[in-house]
Amino acid sequence: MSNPERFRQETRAWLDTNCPPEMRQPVRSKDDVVLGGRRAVYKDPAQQLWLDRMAEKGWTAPEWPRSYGGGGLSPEEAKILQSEMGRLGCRNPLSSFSLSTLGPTLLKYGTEEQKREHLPRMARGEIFWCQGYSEPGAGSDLASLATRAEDHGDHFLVNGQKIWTSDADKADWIYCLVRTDTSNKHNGISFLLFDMETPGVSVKPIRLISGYSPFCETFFDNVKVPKKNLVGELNKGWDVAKYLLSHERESLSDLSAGQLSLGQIAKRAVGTEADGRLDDPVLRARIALFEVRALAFRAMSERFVDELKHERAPPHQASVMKYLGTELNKQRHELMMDAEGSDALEWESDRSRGGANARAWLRTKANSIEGGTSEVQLNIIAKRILQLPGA
Amino acid sequence: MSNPERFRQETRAWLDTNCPPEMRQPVRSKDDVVLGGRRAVYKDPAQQLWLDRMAEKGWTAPEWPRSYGGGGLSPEEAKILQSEMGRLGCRNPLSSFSLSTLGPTLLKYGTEEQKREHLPRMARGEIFWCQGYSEPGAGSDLASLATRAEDHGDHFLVNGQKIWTSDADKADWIYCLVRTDTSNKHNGISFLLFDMETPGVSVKPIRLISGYSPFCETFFDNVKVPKKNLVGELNKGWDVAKYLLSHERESLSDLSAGQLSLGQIAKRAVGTEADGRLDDPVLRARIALFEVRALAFRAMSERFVDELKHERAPPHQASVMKYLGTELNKQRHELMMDAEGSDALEWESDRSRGGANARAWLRTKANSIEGGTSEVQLNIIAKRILQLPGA
Amino acid sequence: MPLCHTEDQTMLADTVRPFLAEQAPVRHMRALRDAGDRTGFSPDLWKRFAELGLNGVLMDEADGGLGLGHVEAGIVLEEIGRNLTPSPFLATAVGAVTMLRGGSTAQRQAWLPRILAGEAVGVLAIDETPRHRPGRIALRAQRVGNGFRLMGEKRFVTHGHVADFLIVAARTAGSCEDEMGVTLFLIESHVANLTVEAERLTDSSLAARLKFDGVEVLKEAVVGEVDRGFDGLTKTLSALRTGASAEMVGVGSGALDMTIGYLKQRKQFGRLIGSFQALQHRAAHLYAEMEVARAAVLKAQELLDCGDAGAEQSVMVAKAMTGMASALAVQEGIQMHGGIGMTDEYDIGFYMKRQRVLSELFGDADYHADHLARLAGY
Amino acid sequence: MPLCHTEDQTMLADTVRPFLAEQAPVRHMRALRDAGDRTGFSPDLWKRFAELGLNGVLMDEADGGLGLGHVEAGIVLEEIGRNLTPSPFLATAVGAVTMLRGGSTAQRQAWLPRILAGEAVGVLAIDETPRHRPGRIALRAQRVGNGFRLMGEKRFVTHGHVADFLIVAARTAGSCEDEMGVTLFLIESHVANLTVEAERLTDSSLAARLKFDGVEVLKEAVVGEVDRGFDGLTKTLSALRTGASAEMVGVGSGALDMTIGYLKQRKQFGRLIGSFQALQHRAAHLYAEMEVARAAVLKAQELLDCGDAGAEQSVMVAKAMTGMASALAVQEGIQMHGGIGMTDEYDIGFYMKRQRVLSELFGDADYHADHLARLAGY
Repeated sequence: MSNPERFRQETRAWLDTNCPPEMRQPVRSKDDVVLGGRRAVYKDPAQQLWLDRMAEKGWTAPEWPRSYGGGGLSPEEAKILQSEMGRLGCRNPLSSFSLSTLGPTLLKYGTEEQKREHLPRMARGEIFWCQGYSEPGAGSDLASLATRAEDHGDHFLVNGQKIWTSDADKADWIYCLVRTDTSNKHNGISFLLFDMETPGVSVKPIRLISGYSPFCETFFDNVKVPKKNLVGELNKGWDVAKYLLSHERESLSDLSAGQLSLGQIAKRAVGTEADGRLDDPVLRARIALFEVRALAFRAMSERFVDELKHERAPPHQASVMKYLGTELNKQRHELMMDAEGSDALEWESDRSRGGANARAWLRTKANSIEGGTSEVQLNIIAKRILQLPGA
Repeated sequence: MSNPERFRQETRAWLDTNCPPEMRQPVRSKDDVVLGGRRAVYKDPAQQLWLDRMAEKGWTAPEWPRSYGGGGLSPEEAKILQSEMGRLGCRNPLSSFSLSTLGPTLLKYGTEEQKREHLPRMARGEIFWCQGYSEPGAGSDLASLATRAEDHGDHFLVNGQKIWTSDADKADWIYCLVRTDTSNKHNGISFLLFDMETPGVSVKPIRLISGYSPFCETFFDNVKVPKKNLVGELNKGWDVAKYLLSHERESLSDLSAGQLSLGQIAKRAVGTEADGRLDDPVLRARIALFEVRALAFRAMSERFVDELKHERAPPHQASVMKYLGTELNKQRHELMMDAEGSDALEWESDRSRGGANARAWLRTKANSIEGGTSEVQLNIIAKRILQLPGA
Repeated sequence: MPLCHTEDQTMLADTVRPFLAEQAPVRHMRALRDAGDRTGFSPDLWKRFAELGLNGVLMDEADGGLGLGHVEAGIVLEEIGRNLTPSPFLATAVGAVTMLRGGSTAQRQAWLPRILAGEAVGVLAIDETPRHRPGRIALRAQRVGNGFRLMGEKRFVTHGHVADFLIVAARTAGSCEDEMGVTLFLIESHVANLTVEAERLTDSSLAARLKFDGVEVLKEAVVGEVDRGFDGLTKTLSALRTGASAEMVGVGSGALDMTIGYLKQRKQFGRLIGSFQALQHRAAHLYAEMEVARAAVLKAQELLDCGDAGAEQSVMVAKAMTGMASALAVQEGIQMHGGIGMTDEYDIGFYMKRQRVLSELFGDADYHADHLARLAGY
Repeated sequence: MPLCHTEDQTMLADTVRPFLAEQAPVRHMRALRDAGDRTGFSPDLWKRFAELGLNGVLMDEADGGLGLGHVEAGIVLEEIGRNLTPSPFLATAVGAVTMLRGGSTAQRQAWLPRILAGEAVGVLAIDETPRHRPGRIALRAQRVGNGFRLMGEKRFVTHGHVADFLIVAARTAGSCEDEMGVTLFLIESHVANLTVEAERLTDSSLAARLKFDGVEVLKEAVVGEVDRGFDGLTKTLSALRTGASAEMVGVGSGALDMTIGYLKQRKQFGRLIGSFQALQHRAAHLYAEMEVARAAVLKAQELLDCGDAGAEQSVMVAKAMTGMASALAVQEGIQMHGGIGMTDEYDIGFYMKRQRVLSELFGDADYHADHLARLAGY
């Protein structure tokens, strides 16, 4: 980095000039978040303008090389960019999960051709990706994966079924684990990319207890996937998948950070005692003890980011973060429901924004299941970090 | 039962005439409790008088047959006796663990000779018994028991070592598990009784973290035990031991019942807020939530007694009681220590009665270990009650 | 009275259990929901309850009821809970019937036979804020001529939108936190100036928000005495809390049973997941918690039934304990089911939703724990 | 400042860790206890701390110190905690040294060199009741002639019976709960009318009860300004709480490590108990909790070191979180050790005893959680 102060000033000036005023408002509802993709719908033209401008600078993926659509920034510069965006209140131009999961994975395992094909489009928000890992009856147990990809010379022929494919009904491409060798549990799995419009792909949304359908069942019926779409080595897809999962854990662990004080939210809902304190002493105490944990976890998240940056994160620490972050987020929403009382039980009323609180609460129950259950994380901590013996 | 009302009146009259006034005072310190045994020391002659009178009526073991030194009462009469003793504030004349554990076991498994030899002496408090189950390295795992008893014609020759023998240094007799067949894990264990004064028995107290030494290591070096002291069948001692353990669990589960409100204790220690409430809102809330559990558990203890009385207790329910009762008692003492603050940390001062609170707190940590650990109880619940599959 | 079911009670359970399992299992609730039902229960089923005499479980025999107690009502409610059966049983056969014990002969004659026949639904309207605070009644009833005029709001009135009559706690004197000055009114639902808004709740049940914009009633509408309704309110709340606790025991047990069943059938990493010791211990702990809750409820029922002075305390213990234990049951239920438990297709999520509504109803664990602490003087 | 140790800090840890593990492992503490020691620490060891320069870790280089911060002091304290080393380091090198930052030149010149040399022990006397309530100072200091006369009591003053000087929070104006009116006095221990009673605590450390029965001091004894001592008290408490938290991280980690070691070595039912999944998950959860606590402490140390306005809040989070996490560590430690953990012969019990004393010292988790709630306005 040549001169951080100069970079900061230039960045600030550029942001101030280029970030539309609408994009400096806090995010208020779901459609304020830009997810990108072929079928992207923009609530406000300023969203598209802001995304285009940022993508042009490569700042939707600040640390990627410029040749792949990134900004080519150093970690320090990226941090400055982030803090300046925070200072000006700029919205995130593109909230794409694949930017922080598939992106780094392709940078590490992808061929040059794959990087040039996929990364720039990802950075511009042109392609919305979904993940095809889980299968019915397999859950967290990827070793019993059954979706087959047969070698047909220049292409694989994929047959099988995935479940819990996030937003598969909105996605343009999928990255997908398939079995290419049935004689070997872990080593027979490969990592493929393909277009969801390929003939033979069909999708059925799964309705969740929250009433939403963020996940789908996805079916593959003789889907032809060109061989060039294999990421990493044949039969070594498990390594690629693990690398991607560790990035996913990092993103999921941060669910509870940066939110309003639960105590303040509760006070607004419950009211106050004569001395001005939250008028439900037992709930108040439970919130106070929760907040200790939440604030301590926030410190741990900061530490984790710094450790990653300095390459000093202990191995498997992402499992610790994922476990704690998701369990805390579940508790947080339990407490929130407790605080809001019968108001939060309404499911359809406008007053409750269509049951937003209750639906969000139910949604959190998946946190400790998706991306590796809490039980899987505890197994990893026990076996890999604490080195406890196998059964 | 001929006439409960008449029995009640007679009992009341008898107690009123025979219970010395000193024995109607609440128990204040350890030496107010009569444990019995050859070397019994009575703080007050009234203790001995009261014990003798009650033993003569058979009322130290009200439901045992009169021929074995019991009172021959029906369960209903025994309940009336108990309630009348409670009404008059009569102390328990004899607090002997063996009355409620070894006693019922001998009634079920003992020979006529064994019953006539041991039960009346037990009921009169003449013999203080200890239990020789655990061994070093075996813990809750009785199957790996190593103390050997070899068949020498008219007697067994016992060699080995026991640990966690409660009060072995004060005990007169021991009931003891020994291995009589090394080829078989569970079926090679037998249940023996012998006098602790038999040559070859030696005892070493174990100092605990509480500073007390309620347990000992006990060594057997060529101890001769007459064959007539075998309880139950040879090699079937495991059944006898399990029967006794289930009675032990019942007694241990009741640790937290019938005590003062923790909130009141805490309020005395911490002081009050302006509105008269315990001046530590978070502790207060934790106590309130604990008290909900403690009061609910008290209801469960009552129910368990009633179920036993009507022979409707589900199998293995004693494990549920033991698990919950001991965990609650540990929590109770943690909260008590929290409430008493630095006062409760003093270890020797008169003011702290020699660190009574802290020592009691540390003592509770053994509750969930002795008599089968909490983990063992959870295994039993999972496997036997819930019928979950083995590994 | 021993703390275990008598033979008669066991027989009642043996009748009610198959009745509800057959007539109104979870798919009955699901079908109502999927059909967009706006009644909140099946009137047919309510009739069948009546035919079995269940609606009169708490009514005196002189009134045509079974003359039984809260233990028996709880047996019905546990099965309602286990099957997530939508029913006005708690609100009407427990709540309204208990309240009508203090009602006038006219009130009793008007409503008890209709409840008994499964032809009427009556509900209590208590809550005015999102949290249950029955110690603060602000809805005003002003004396006007020969009666009263009611102004104010009530909410979280389950089945309130289809009720034939409402019993409303209102303030006739004193200020918001006073016990004295609370009066209970029995009001037919179709009076003028009353707006009833039905809200769908998370568990797909319906609860009403009521707006009293000058509702006029005669003095004959008063249940018990003017200004002295707090006691009757408290007694009825005890009955309702005990009933809700019994229903939560059913919800928790249902979730537990379903989860244990799943652990015995689902394989992962080549093993039945129920053979994993970590899950076994959690399941065992949960079982123990549910047993404590069940015992606490039985204790409360028996103390209520024999009119014991300690009943109110026991009821609060029961409501708080079942709230905590059944919350654990549904949370562990979802987690142990993994992804499938998150789908609407699978029933375990319904248990979580119902649990939360029941836990909030008539005060949650925090409310009751704090109240118990106050009663115990700390 | 990144939230991870710098190279210098890692080097310091690499020095301190073997030093304490060799010079003062748990058996050092056990030996002092078994010998009935009444000093509360080894003066020899205190000298060796001085030789390594550790006593000056928080002193400015101008005063002969190392000019380092709370991160570095915490590195020392974590090892003290891990080895259960009896030491006046926290009270003196953290507490008294922080307090003396606001002291007069004379006070600093009198005491800093002696602390640096390992020749003096200085401690704060704050608590007056069994629970930590620094917001309520009642011990009175009345103006008398050219000085003050102190009347009242202090307790839970660790090392107070062997301290060369005491810093006492006293009330010179206002009433018990006022911040204004608190004055700090530096008092040599051998003054007239001061009674010092040493009490053995559960962890075998010694703490003093002090009785001020008309102790007379000159106005030069005041640290900082009269009536305005509350700020200095709060700052020093923040330093002490952070230090106690770091020590608790050491205690909890020590217990965790010992327990993990035991799980890997002890067999039951023919298997290493560490292979039982239920214990594995509990150990993993405990590890995660200790990691959160460790991060919270590091955050508090760094904010203190850079004088951040959010430091006080972070310190409370650290003290509360380490209190909860290390309590879990020692409780799980004892339970997983089974019977052997209950014996005095085995070290794990010492961890439980020390944890409780540290957890209570300068306010427990309940105190800090409530205080944080007040700060956050709820």
